[in-house]
Amino acid sequence: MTFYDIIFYLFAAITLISALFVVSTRNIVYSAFYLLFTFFGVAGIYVLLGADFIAVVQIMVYVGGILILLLFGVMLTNKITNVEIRTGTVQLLPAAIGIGIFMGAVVAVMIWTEWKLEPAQIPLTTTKDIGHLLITDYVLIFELLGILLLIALIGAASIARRDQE
Amino acid sequence: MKQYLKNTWYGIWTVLIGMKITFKHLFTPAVTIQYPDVKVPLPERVRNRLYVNIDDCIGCDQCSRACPVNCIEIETVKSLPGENLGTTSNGKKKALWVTKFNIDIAKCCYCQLCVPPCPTECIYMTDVYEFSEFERDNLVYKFANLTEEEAVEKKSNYEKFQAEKEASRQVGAAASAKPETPVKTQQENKNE
Amino acid sequence: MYQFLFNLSGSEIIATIFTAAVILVFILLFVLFAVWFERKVSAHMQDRLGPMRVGWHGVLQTIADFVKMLQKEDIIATEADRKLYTIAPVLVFTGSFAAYAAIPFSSKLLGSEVEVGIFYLLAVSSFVVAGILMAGWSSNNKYSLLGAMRSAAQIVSYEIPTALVVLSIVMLTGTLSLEKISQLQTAYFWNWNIFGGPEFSLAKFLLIPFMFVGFLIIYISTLAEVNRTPFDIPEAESELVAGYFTEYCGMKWAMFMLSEYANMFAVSAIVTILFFGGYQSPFGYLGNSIGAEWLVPFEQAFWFIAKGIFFVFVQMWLRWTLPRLRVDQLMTVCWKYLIPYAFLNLIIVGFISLL
Amino acid sequence: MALKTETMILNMGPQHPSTHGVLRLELELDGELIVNVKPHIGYLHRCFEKHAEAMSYPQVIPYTDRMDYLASMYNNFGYVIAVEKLLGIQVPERVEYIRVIMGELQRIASHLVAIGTNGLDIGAFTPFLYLFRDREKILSLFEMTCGARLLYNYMWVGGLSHDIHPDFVRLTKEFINYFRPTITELNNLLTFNKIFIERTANIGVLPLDTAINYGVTGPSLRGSGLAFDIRKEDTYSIYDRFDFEIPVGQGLVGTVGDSWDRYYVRILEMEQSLRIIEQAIDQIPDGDVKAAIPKRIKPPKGTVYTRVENPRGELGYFIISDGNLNPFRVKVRAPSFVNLEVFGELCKGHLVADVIAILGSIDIVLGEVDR
Repeated sequence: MTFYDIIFYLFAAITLISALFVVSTRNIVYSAFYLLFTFFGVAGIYVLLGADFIAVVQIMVYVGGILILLLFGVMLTNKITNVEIRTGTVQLLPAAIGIGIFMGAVVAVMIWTEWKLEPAQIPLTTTKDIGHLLITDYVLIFELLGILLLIALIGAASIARRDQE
Repeated sequence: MKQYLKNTWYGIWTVLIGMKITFKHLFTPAVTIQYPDVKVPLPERVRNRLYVNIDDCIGCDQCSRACPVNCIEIETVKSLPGENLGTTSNGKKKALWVTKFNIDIAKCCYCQLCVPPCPTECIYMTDVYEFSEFERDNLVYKFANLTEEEAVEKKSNYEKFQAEKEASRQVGAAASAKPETPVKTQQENKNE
Repeated sequence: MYQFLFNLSGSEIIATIFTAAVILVFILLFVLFAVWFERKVSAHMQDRLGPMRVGWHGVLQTIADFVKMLQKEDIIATEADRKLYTIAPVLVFTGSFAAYAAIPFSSKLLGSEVEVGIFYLLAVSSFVVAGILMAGWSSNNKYSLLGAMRSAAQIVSYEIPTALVVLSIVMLTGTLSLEKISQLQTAYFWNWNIFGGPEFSLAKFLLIPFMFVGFLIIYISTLAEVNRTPFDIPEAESELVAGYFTEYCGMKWAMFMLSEYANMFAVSAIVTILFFGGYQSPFGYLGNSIGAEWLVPFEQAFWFIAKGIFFVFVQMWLRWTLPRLRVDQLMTVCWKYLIPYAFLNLIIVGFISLL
Repeated sequence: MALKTETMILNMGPQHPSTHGVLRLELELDGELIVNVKPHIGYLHRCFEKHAEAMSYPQVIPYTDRMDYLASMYNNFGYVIAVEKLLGIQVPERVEYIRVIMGELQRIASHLVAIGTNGLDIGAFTPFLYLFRDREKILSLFEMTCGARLLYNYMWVGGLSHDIHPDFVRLTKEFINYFRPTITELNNLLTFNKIFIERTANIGVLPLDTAINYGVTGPSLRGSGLAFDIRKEDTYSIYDRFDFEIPVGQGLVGTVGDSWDRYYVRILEMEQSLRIIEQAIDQIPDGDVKAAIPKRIKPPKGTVYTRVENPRGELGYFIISDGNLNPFRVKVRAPSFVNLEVFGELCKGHLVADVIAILGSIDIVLGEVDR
């Protein structure tokens, strides 16, 4: 077991445990904060896989953007003084069945897939390749996504705008 | 658009002007001082702790009456006819034993209203301003120079004298009752 | 440095821990210095003397304050959320500490050579935001919550102009690595990016004004990211008392201060690396000219820290000069002024660098 | 799209750093927008008016000091004028001149605090300390004259407690020469700073009719554009002998009557005060400052109302005398109290951060509001 293995298991543990808490904690604000650690753990695993760019993007977008937004929403709707929004458990049976099927599928895929085992070769840098691919092979999708995001932005702004009196 | 550029420019420019001023001040000597080590010279008229030169006090109670916060407490006993209390520095003859002259400096508002009425200029404000105490009682300054026993003695002397006079008056049964005396005792009672 | 320690000790774990420890010690020493420096700068700008008692001109004042802080009772308000309240200062400090991992203090003294360095720096600052939100919410205080909300909104928005300016530098240098960006601006000060970079051509001279604009934009927006005046709205003491750390005291409060000052240096370091040659000396190296090669990294570290402290000084200077903006004006400055200018700047720099 | 929202009540003060003392504001917020403001006062109530009934006339003067503790001289001024009117005595020329000089110096000192704290509320710490440095110089002049730096008890009924110090005239002239450039520096550092203008221009606009309806006086009223100054309108003492102007708000950078105008009127007033002092300082006649002080102040039965232009507005004293040593009733029209009434009106629709900018520009002193 090398140093990297230890770190890998550490990150994996952080991810799994905090993910578990995200769903099991009843306080929504706590869930949101556990999500932070989940994202962090995932980012750590990306780094270990040599995908440093993706790792940083993970932190920047998910932690810096989406999670903050989530927290904003949760905190502002939650009254500050003592009234806490809690999540409850509803529809236990259907949920259990659904999750059972899903888990089964995932495990089946894990077992029956023929995983290619290659000596790990961590690429030195990924940024340049990602950049090239984005503006050569995937340029159309990239642009479309950009436009989509722009539309979403404008839509959000127009909804959030104060009514003119 | 023009307004937009003007705003930008104005924003940067005024910030730079402000920075120039503060930078200039970085090298001007400080105006503050290291207080307990260095002290500001106080002007001569400064109004701080009250002081009473009790040797000059004639116990006239004027300062106490002028005080808006009643921080001066004076008690006097009339002297007996034979006693010589001495004179004040400006030549007034003393007629009262000052048995109690307390100033509660914690109450004092430093308005200096007590100073001008004093006929002998024996109460005045000094330039002492560091007189904090741990006990509030220590802020009550006792200026009377008679010891407690002496004060009690003077009081009993006077009462004895008064009683004797009363007795002699009753014995004599003369009509020469002085109306002044009861008034005085009344005032003394009030002061207590 | 990691490599050096690794060779020395032969153990990855020891090398890692030592590298981290050196950075931590640097942060602590810097904060001790910066707090004192801030107090002195503010005092002299206001015609005062500042701390004078502990040590020569009060140099040990911060240590005295630190000792005092250690002795303070650790008060947690009853209505506060204990868990988050305790984690928040740690998280905030983690965010600012993590940033130091990628900052190259000299060609040898750097925590980790992250290929996406500058990008990484921008990303870890979001931990600070999460920590601030945590602190604000868990304090269960309306002022703290308002402060935390403002702070989060502010940091998230000001990341955009920062990123745009960073992008223009990335376009110029073709790399995201802080180490490489520093390396490129070698030798003398006219090779710095603020003077158009090392390549001597027409583009270099065309770039100078735009680089200067870029520098202004990134300096202003990093100022906002570390909550300094005129952008200290989240902790504005005259309106929100102290914002998200109103309820904190003792060492937990000290953690916030530690993180604030550490952040100040971190953003100054970013500006230095991007525009002012990073660790490069402006006048060549003494070590090279006298033939003592080992001296060069130390010289570089000296220059880097000196430049960093200079920009920290400018931050303080601004703080003691300017009033603070209102929260909506803060957003106006960001969205209506900095972002358009940064965008325009980005496009122009892009075209010029294609020349 | 209408979302169901609730307003939030935020309690600001009485221990808030920028409510200028112990004012408590109850803010009703919609997000950060202010729906309603309720000022709660009375945390510093010391029963001045009732207390005055138990005091002899000269003993009230130290209590007037403590109302508007930033402009004690002017409080004395108003009170002694009222009592003198009641007594029907004429004070010597020299006293009048010294009173005017002291009053105007006090106006500068008070405006320095007002301007400084207004800047401080907005976050400018350095100008505040510069202004305090200059205020200390004025206080030193006062200290040299009467021995106190804050609560002077300097003006007495019929005269003054002390004559001016022999060095006073010279030092005052020196101060005037020193102070003029400082105003310019202040203007560069704070008044015309873009951020400061952004924070105060068009904020808390007080229309003239509202101001008049609420009875606002002083720089706050003049900021709204009306040149109403009791020194000119209802001259007292010897103000009619001096040549000075009444600055009014012109809306240089925003709307007439905004916070910036109220702030700027104060700066211009300081310059006018300097002009008055310059004119008066050379004309001080010789004489005795204690000549007219009566031994026992026992005014005849009657009532009197006098008003003076305090740095904060119209300071009025209404005194009823029943012929005794103590006044029967002393009623004070405190400008800060009246000006504070309009505060709620000004804040509506602004942000939380504006509340303190507006409060700073109205410049209240809680000692006077609560009395």
